[in-house]
Amino acid sequence: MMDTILTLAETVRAEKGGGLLHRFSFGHVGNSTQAYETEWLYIFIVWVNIISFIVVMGPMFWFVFKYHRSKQATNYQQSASHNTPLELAWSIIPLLVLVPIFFWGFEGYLSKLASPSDAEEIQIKASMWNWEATYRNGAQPHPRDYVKIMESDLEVPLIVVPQDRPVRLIMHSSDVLHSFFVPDFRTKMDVTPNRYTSMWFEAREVTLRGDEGTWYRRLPNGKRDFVGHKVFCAEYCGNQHSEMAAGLVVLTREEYAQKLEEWLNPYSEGMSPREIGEIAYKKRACNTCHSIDGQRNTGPTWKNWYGYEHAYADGQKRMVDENHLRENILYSQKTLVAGYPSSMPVYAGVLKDIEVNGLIEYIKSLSDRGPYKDAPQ
Amino acid sequence: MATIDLGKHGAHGQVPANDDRPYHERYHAAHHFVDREHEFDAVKMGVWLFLATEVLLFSGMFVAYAIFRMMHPEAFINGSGYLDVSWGLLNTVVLLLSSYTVAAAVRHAQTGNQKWLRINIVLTFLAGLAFLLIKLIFEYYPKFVQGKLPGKFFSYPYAENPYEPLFWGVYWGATGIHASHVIVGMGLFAWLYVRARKLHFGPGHYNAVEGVGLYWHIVDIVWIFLFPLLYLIH
Amino acid sequence: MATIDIGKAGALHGGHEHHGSYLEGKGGIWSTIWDWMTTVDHKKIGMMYLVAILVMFFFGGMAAIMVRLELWEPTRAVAGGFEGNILGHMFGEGANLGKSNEFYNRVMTIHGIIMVFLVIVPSVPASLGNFLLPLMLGAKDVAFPRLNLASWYVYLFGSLFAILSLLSYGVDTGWTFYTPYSTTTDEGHVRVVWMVTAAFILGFSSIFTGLNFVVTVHKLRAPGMGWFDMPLFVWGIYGAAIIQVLATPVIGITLLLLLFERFFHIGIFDPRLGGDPVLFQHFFWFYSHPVVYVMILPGMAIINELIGAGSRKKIFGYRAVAFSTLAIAGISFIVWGHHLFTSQGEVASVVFSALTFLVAIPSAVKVFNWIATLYKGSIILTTWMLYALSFLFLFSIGGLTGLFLGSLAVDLHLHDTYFIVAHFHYVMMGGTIIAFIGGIHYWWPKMTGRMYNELAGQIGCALVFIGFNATFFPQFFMGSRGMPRRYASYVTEYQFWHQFSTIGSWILAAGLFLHLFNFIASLVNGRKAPANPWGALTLEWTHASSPPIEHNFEHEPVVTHGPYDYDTVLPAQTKPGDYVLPRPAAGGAAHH
Amino acid sequence: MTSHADSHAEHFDAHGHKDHGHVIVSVATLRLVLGALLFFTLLTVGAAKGEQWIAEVFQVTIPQSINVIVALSIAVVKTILVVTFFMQLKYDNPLNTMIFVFTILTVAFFLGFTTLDLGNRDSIDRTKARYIRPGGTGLAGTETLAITEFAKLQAKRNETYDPHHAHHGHGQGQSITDAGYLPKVPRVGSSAQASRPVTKITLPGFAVEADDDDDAHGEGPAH
Repeated sequence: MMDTILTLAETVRAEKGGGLLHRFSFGHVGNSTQAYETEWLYIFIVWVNIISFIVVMGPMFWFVFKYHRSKQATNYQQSASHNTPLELAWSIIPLLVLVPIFFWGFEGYLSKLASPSDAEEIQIKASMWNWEATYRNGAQPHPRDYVKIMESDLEVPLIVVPQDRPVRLIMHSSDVLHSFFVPDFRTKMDVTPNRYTSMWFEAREVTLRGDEGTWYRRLPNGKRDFVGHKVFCAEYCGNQHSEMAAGLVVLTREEYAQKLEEWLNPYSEGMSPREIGEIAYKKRACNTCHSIDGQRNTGPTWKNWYGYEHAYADGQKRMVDENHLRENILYSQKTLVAGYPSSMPVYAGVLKDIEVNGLIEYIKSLSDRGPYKDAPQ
Repeated sequence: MATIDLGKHGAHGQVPANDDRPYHERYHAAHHFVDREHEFDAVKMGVWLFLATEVLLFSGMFVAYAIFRMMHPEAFINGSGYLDVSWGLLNTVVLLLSSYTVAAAVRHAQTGNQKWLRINIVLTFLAGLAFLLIKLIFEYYPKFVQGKLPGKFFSYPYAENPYEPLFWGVYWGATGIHASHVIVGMGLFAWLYVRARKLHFGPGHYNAVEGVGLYWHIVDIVWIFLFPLLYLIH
Repeated sequence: MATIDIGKAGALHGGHEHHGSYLEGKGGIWSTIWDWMTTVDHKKIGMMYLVAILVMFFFGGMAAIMVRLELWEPTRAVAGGFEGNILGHMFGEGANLGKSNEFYNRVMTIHGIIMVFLVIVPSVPASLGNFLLPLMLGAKDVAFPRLNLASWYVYLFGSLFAILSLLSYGVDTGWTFYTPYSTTTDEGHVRVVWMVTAAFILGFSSIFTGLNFVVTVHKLRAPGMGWFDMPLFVWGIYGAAIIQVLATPVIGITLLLLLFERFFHIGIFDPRLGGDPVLFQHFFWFYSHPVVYVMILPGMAIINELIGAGSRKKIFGYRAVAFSTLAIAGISFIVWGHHLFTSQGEVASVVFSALTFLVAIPSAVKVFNWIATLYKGSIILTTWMLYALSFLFLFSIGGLTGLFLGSLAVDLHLHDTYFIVAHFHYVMMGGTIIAFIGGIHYWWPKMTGRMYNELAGQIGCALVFIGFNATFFPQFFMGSRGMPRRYASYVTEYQFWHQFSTIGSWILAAGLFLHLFNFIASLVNGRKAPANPWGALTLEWTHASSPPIEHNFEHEPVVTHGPYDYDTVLPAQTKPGDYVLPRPAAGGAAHH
Repeated sequence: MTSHADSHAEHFDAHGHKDHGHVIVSVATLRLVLGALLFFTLLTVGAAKGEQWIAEVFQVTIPQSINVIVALSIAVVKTILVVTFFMQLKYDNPLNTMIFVFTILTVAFFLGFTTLDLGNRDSIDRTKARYIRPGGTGLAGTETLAITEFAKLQAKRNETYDPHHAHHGHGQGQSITDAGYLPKVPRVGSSAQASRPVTKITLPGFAVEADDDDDAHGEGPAH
């Protein structure tokens, strides 16, 4: 019995993925060194399930067919009401199957949690609804490299990691619970506000670029598909939970080092406030709640916000000017717009001054009553 | 079986109206029980199950206490320092005495001593009241004034530990839920008194006295644990 | 009670089989209503619960349909248009919700809360359990009838709060109320407070029912009925009742602390004040895991009766099934940590993972015993028997896929994905609700005194079975491919499976509606039911009329045979080759 | 759970007339119990004061656990007294005792497992500690990968520790390459609460042969 189980496990494990069942379950082989810990065990349990299911359902259908009352001489039957050896057998044999499954699960769990101490460390700060990565040189993903991984046009951060080198994420949340989930690496970990949690992975293959050197390729149905690894938030965190995504691509070490240098200073010398604002709009994840095209979202749209009168939750109407915008950005709870949830965090102490000024300029540029109304947008 | 009359609303028990014996001698049993003894046993088991739910309700507070004392031991030592052991001790003694009077009340109900049954019920009620008054006047009120309040409302200016609000959260939560149980208990004793006046209790008919008594003992036991855990940390 | 005349319909208790039925009106309409409102009769309370639960099931199901509809498109096109407009008109909070996910999040939460707290937890115990427990034990009522009525009113009162919350735009916390989101969302609104209060109140209803049943089983068994002479239905309800009594108070204190957190910010679950949100998860799942078994044990309990009566055979290994009920009830208290594999420390995770595998054994033992009961049986395929077989099929899938989730390494990948969603729907819906519907069919003649249309029932069962699998099986693949749960919008690659699933949900709904119409038709125009149409041997069939009289039995029953002694009782009353009980065709003689 | 144990006692007792639960406890017993309860109350206060006195006079630090254990033991004794005599479990149907015992057991599970998790958050269990080392990949390193693959990975990792290789990049990226991928040393504060939240998972110098978790603090990088 035990031998059979172990042989089956060995066979599944040696297959190295790519089988029909594997492709059906996962789509493709996971791109990290411990992903296979999950995959082979998953496939093994699938086999255990299929066999057990046949063992249980086969007799059921057979009995229903064989002992249907239309085939019986009487409408009652006498047969054994219990059989101790049989009952012991079907209590103990499942246990024999479960013990190795537990043990392998435990093993794989350790290898997913215990990161090498020389891993490349990336700080991840989760907030509603943004993943903010900080690299060791202080660089953060730059909005110009943001990607669209959902069908909507929402741009989400692109996290880059080096190839063939363990990467450890040190994660914390600034508000509620989140969970950093990379399906392609077959692992996830909750991100909590009161302690650092960590997860690690080691990507095996460099992400190949898609069409025309972008991170996208066209699907047969004409839709855009992101070629890198998708990062999801797996712990429900509110309104835009399903938009709290990020892209993750694996670069060669040289490219990686280069990218980090590039990202070091998001606002370069000589940028206009409006340009800074446009970058900050994405970098500070304003775009998850505020649209610029007039659509309603978690927060009000920024289109034609400046220079107009809006109704507020306290029943008053206010004209939006620079001072008002600044107050609303930094201390969002002071005045709330009618009809929207009060979920905007306080940005005082978070945003730099040039960013606040830039955002105000950017909002002004989106209004047809602003100074930019004639400029091409 | 013959003694059981299946009335329309039989569950209320059968009490013939034109009979001048005391209530507890006229009352037999609800229709789905065989006799009074059977009902007595079932009710007592029900009360014990209810006590189980009470214990588990309080267990939540004790788990919270254990976890946060483990996480922030200094905050708990600091916080406990502000509690006056003597008032806690006095309250413990008051509750223990009331436990005794309840046990005595059950005894007097069993022996049919109506006068002392009533006296013990009243004494227990007064003990509960004393507990609440001591708590309110000498513990809750000063702390309220000084701002030793839970969580966000904590405004005590001389706090030494950033997690002290959490201690007060546990303190107010645990003692507050306990105090609410004391209030409910006092209500029950008032109800018992009214029924005792109507001679509802007697030998073999003291379910209610015993049930309320058991509840009161559990409230007492909770305090037996709360007292050292909150007051005697150092 | 020398002979048990179970065969002849209507022969039981001479001519007054319907005389004094508990369903009989009391004079005028108003006095009848008053009588029902103040009744302490367990049968009437059970029926009122049944109606309320089915109404709630309808609302919860509607929410589910909307959830599936919303997921037809990867973006939120549907909600932004049609449903979003309805919502906008109802609440005026922005007529066009546009890109916002508010609608989806709220409907998803409503679906969860209604289905868990208002439907599945009370479903079997409070309705069928209430109706049947005293009948099966040979008692006149449950131990505390007034407490039973109180439980029903508490349930109504709790539902009222839930409805109030829904009417004020609902909550978006998810049914798990995880902090700190639940303590901060919708600040300044009372919706969350109302919803939490509703769940808190419903806990009392659950405790009252459980407490009542435990005492009833202990104290009110008929003379001659030992512990191992009880029908296994009673064992299942008893196991669930123990869990209800011991676990529900903990959700009480949890929700109370959550309310304190919202009102006073006492900080126990608030990380800003040194509290710990993971502690909330421990508190929550200490109740909510055992309560999973409050949901499934009564489902399993029903299956015992259906399989026994459907195959006319003793339940194989009665004692093993009974003890496995207790084992499940016991182990259910020490496995809650498997809901926290991604949030708790590794020490606890490993311990909980090991314990989780332990709970698989008694569940497996039950399934094996049921299959063995079919062996050499005399099987009829009535609607309820088809439901019992569906249960075995679906619950096996649900149980086996639990192995993935108990295994730590695999769970890190599957946690909070659609795999989980599929798994627990296979257990909760495929287990409890399927058993519940099967049970309603089985006891329908006893409860209402009417037969239902057998053919319609069987078609309904087939639709439900197909629809259910079509809805939830694709979700396993979505989950293993990484589709997280509670997503209002998703990446394009999952669209095919989502649409598959949505279509399945329509088939499922069609099946359920067919059942509803079938039941209504039965009430209006059904054939009168004999006392024992299925030829079963438990006391409610052999000793009570259909529907039972107000005090259940004319004479207190004396138990002379076991609940599944078909092989000894039936031969004593029949010559070889002679059918005392209707054959399948006649058994399904509900339609002409 | 309370089911089968009492099944023998009341197998046919469902409607029986066994006379339990009507024992009348004597006044003397009740007074004796009250006296004992008051005595234990004073004892627990005395013990707490005594501990403080000892600590001050002899200048010793008494661990928190002593305080908790003494206080709780006395509380448990008092509870047993109340439950046995005041609540009459001694004279009552054993079923009720069983309910109480199972309740306490449930509370114990609740408290025990929750503490097991939240009390062990900052410690690393030994099984895991063995794999936390430079170049460690947990169990995956030795078992799932083929030997050659493992060796290849191992070689690559060693590379990163070679200062010569660190400059092989494209010349720029000074700040990264200078760091040479050396593990950054996280500061772990001394006071448990000041440094919260802390994670000790990749403490450098968490040597393979480190036996005790707590010894691993504050040592320099392993290389």
